[in-house]
Amino acid sequence: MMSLEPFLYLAGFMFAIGFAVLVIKRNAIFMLVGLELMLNAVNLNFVVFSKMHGTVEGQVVAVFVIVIAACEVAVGLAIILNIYKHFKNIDHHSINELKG
Amino acid sequence: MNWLTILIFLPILSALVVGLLPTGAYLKKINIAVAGLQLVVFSWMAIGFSTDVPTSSEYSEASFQFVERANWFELGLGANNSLDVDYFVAVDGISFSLIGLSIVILIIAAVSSLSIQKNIKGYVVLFLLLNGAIIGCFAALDLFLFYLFFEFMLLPMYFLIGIWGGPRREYASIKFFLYTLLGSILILIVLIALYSSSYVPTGVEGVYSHSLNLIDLSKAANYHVEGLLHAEQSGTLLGLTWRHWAFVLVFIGFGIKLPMFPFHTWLPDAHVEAPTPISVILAGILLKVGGYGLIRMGYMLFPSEANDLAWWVALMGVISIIYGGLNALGSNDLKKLIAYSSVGHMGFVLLGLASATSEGVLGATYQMISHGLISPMLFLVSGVLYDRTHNREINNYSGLASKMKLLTVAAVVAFFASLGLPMFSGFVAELLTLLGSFKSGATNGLLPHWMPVVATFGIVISAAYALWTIQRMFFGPFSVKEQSWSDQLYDLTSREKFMLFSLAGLILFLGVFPSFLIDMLDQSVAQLLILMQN
Amino acid sequence: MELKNLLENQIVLLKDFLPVGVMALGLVVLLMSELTALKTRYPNAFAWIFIVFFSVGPLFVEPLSVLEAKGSFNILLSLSALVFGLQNWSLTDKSRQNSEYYALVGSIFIGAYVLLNTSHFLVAIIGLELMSIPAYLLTCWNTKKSSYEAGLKYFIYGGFSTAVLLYGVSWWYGATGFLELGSIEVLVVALNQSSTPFVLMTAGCIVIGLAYKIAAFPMHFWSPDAYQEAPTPVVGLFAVVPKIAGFVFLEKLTLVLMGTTHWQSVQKIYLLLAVLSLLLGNLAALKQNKAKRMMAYSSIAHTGFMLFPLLHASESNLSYFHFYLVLYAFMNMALFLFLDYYERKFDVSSLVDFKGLGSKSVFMGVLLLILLISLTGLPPTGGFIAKLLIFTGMYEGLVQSGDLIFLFILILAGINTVIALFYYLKIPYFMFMKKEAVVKKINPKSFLVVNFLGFILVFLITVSFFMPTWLMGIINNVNFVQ
Amino acid sequence: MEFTNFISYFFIAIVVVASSGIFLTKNVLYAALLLVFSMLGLAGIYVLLNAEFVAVTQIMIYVGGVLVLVVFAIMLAHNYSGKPLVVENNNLKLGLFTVVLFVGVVGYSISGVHYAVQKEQDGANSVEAIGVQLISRNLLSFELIAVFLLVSLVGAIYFASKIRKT
Repeated sequence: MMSLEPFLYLAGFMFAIGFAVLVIKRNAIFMLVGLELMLNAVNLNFVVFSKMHGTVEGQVVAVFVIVIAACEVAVGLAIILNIYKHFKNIDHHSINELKG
Repeated sequence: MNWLTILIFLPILSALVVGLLPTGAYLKKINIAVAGLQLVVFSWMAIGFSTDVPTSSEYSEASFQFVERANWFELGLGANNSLDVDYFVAVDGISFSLIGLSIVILIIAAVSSLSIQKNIKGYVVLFLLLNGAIIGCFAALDLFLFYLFFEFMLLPMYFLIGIWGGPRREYASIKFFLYTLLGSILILIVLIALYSSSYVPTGVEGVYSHSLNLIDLSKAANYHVEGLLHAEQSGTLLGLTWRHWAFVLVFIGFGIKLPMFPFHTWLPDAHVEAPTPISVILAGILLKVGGYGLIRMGYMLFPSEANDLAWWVALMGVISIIYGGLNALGSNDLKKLIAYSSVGHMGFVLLGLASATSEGVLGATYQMISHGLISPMLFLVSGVLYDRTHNREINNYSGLASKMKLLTVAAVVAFFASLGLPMFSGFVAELLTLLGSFKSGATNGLLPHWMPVVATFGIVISAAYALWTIQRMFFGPFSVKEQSWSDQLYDLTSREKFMLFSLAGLILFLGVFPSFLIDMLDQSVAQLLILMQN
Repeated sequence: MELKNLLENQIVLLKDFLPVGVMALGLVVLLMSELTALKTRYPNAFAWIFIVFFSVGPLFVEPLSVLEAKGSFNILLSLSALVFGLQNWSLTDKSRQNSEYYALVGSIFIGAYVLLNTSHFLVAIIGLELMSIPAYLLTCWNTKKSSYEAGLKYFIYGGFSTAVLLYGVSWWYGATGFLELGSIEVLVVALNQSSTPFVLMTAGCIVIGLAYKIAAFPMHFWSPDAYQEAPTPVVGLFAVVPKIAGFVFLEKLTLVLMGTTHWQSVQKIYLLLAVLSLLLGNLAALKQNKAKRMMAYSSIAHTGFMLFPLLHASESNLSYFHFYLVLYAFMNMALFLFLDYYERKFDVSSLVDFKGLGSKSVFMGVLLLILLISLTGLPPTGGFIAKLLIFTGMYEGLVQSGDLIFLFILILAGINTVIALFYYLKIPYFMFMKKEAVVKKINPKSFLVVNFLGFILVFLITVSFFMPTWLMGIINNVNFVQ
Repeated sequence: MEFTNFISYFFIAIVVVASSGIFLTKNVLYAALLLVFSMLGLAGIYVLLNAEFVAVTQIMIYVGGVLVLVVFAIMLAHNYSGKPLVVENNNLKLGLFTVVLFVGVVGYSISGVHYAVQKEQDGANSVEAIGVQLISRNLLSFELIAVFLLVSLVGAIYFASKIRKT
């Protein structure tokens, strides 16, 4: 079995990509995709550490995180679709009625 | 129940009662009645007040009279310490005479308030709350209690200026509030340092409390060795020990209230915009709270640090004297002129305190009382004119003496008192202060000789603006800017006569018989000096 | 593995689930009763159900062995639920007579309860999510264009911070092998073996993730929008419930981190968060013209203030921190109660709308004034004692550690009090000093319940100035953290 | 190189390529499809790490549920706006900088880590272990996540019904 380090770097990379997508893409669905990437990076970390410590606790957390991510997507999409209805647009920069 | 407690809570309880009563002009009479009742109580106390309390090497409860002390709360801090706060009120000569001054001024202001027409109930409630806070502030010997009353004065004052004031009242009231709050935050920081450093035995073996009791705090033995404010604490910041810093913060904090250059800028605004009765209170009492606080928290708790920094204190005083005088000379608004003259006169308080001689400190306290009577009188004079014409520009008036004889008499008395002519109380105060500061150069060497010399120039400047103003406004041929004013300019009403001439009487009385007040102050000043000269 | 034995053990432990169970049952009852005719017959039925389940639920303060911690901020949760329920009970607004509304709010309470009482990261994360998801949706509740915008922003920031928090927790798990904050000694040993940059990253991620719930500096952006757009009673909850829960969890985390050798560096994160929250909150509040938005920034500033004791988390400092937290909760509950009152009665939304309202309802005006004085931290209100204690804590930090950073904080906090006064004064300024000829009066019925509640809360705040000992006594006698 | 190692690097490559694709593409639909690939790649990695249960959950919930939802949303959104769902990658450089910086920070932080416990798992039957965990130590979390699901669904449905009403 290979060392676990590359997986940790992969997780870091995914997290960074997710963060970058969140920052630069001006579309709410894109942002959601970025969030998913970040959460998956977290999961990968948990699974790797679960392997490393020889406990299943990390895997349990990973399962819970998947459920949380699914709920977030469901709720997020409900909001995003309402935004679409009102703004005809989900470009995050054109949604700027609130200021200050 | 102690008489002092009655003095403090009578107005506060009346404020609650007035809050429940229906509004109406009669409330203003209740206001006067409350202050009158306080005067009666005060007179009763004055009869029992002993003028020769023996001095000792340290402050103790015996240095004070009318002591009332009750446990308020003990807030547990840390393992076996607690913050011990008492309801502790008592007076010595200095605070007793200031309470007397306050009550007199409050009566005058309450009478002057009869002309208030807008939202009478709110006005009277706030006035009464202010009244209670002022007396409480002078009577409190526990710093927590003192700070409570000190802060509590702000809010009624803010609304009194902000609702019943002149055209720029909102700006003035917020400026007043922010400046004073800034000062009180500095004081709060020192307060925290004081109680955290203090380590007072509670009587139970091994249990100590953090105290805010002024008497405890004035004793070096009551500080914890590791506390920053312990006398032998070696730590320094920018070359000054922590105790020095504490004095600096207290000095600036109360200096804002005093007001001292360069923190005086709130004063002209607040004075100009406040309604006349509030200007009277502001000039007559609130500025003295600054001086009183400096004596109590600065000189009583940090006497040797105060002496180390005496040169700076006196310098600020001298600058205030000259700066205030010059600004007054340049003002065209009568109220602004009086406000700046207050800056100048309060500078003498700093000079006198810094000298650390019995004459100087006595002069400083005498100056507080004397100025507390003179500047309200000046404000009343300007208030009379403002009532008639709604204008305070000095240049708009000339030769008022021909139309308003009694007002002219009052104004001349007030301005002469202000410039420190013999026979008036200001003379005694400023003479004592200058004597003290000259003597200081010769004896303890705290102040260089040029300081009293420069301060004397301040008196010359105040003579200049006072005489010039009288000459411009009251003498010469009669003329006013608007023709319609000349009909409105009637002479003093009986109410105004009462206010102005009772003040004039008091000023003359204190000028002619200074020993009356000096007897009252003497022992307390001596007690303070014992600390300062150690 | 004997599954049967395991299950039998669990049945013994099930009594610990009682509070959560009661509240979850409340959720179900709320949702089920939507299907019955209850709503048409008794318009306020949902509020009653809510009060019964959610203000009673958290009071089962049996030590929870599974949660491995006991706390008594639960009483605050219960009080907050009571205030919320009564506040909504007194309304006849159609959009509030809705079981989903109460169910979502109920979920916030369950989440807060769990977060407050746990020291297990997984439970804490689920608790956080139980609070966050309903919060996003409640922000959109008014179904206006702008409220959806606020909801979306809240959602994006929330999702981001959840991910960051989880990332931090995953590293924590990696380094220590534990997901509990239970045994400090073991964790400290494990963390001491790691390098400082690693601990900094881990702690930084977790703290920033929590900062979102307590609305501290880098994660505060959502709060002004959400406060402005969410229904006001709900804003009252946002300001109180998640903040208490988040702060208590942060405190548990701090107690572990404090023991490590990396604390000097980790402390800087706290310092940065605290100072920037304080400054940014106060300075941004200065230029606001909407009441709720201003209060959002003010609550960010309060967060900064409350982070200071955690910089030097000695025993006495923590009790000052609890004192401030309790008073903060009282003050904000009352504050949004009042804002709701003014909003409904006089249609107030921006500060200018307060013009002349002081003379329209003197009683409420004076109460609000006292409240604002307390928020500024001036005597004679409890806010002063709270602020005094925080200042004292900073002073103790200065004396005990000799670190001049505490002096800097002390001065900064002092200056900020003055700045805060400036904007808090705006409301009484408009209320009492400005005159408005016509006041729009949309709801002539005055809520006696709200008035009474407001009075009680302000009374408590004032009493805690004159008798701080009772509150401090309660706080010191109850073991908040483990 | 061992076979499992090869497989590992293969999956890692899939995930890296797919997620870089998400970063680079301008089309939302492509992004969603690329997300499927990276999820599948991750599932493969989970299997290699003896986390079969997580892998199955990953495929069932993410690929089977979440992504269907996302694709539906994309289509609905397209329906509302009438514009193709393409965004400008106006700040690609900033994004790249962020990625490099972040990976650098993470790499720097984890380079000197000493883990407290390090022992090899026997690898057998993690599904059963997870099951036992879920009804013993993590029972509370398990119950809570049920409440959480209930609340999210109620909320999502409530707001979804608001969309339909116009």
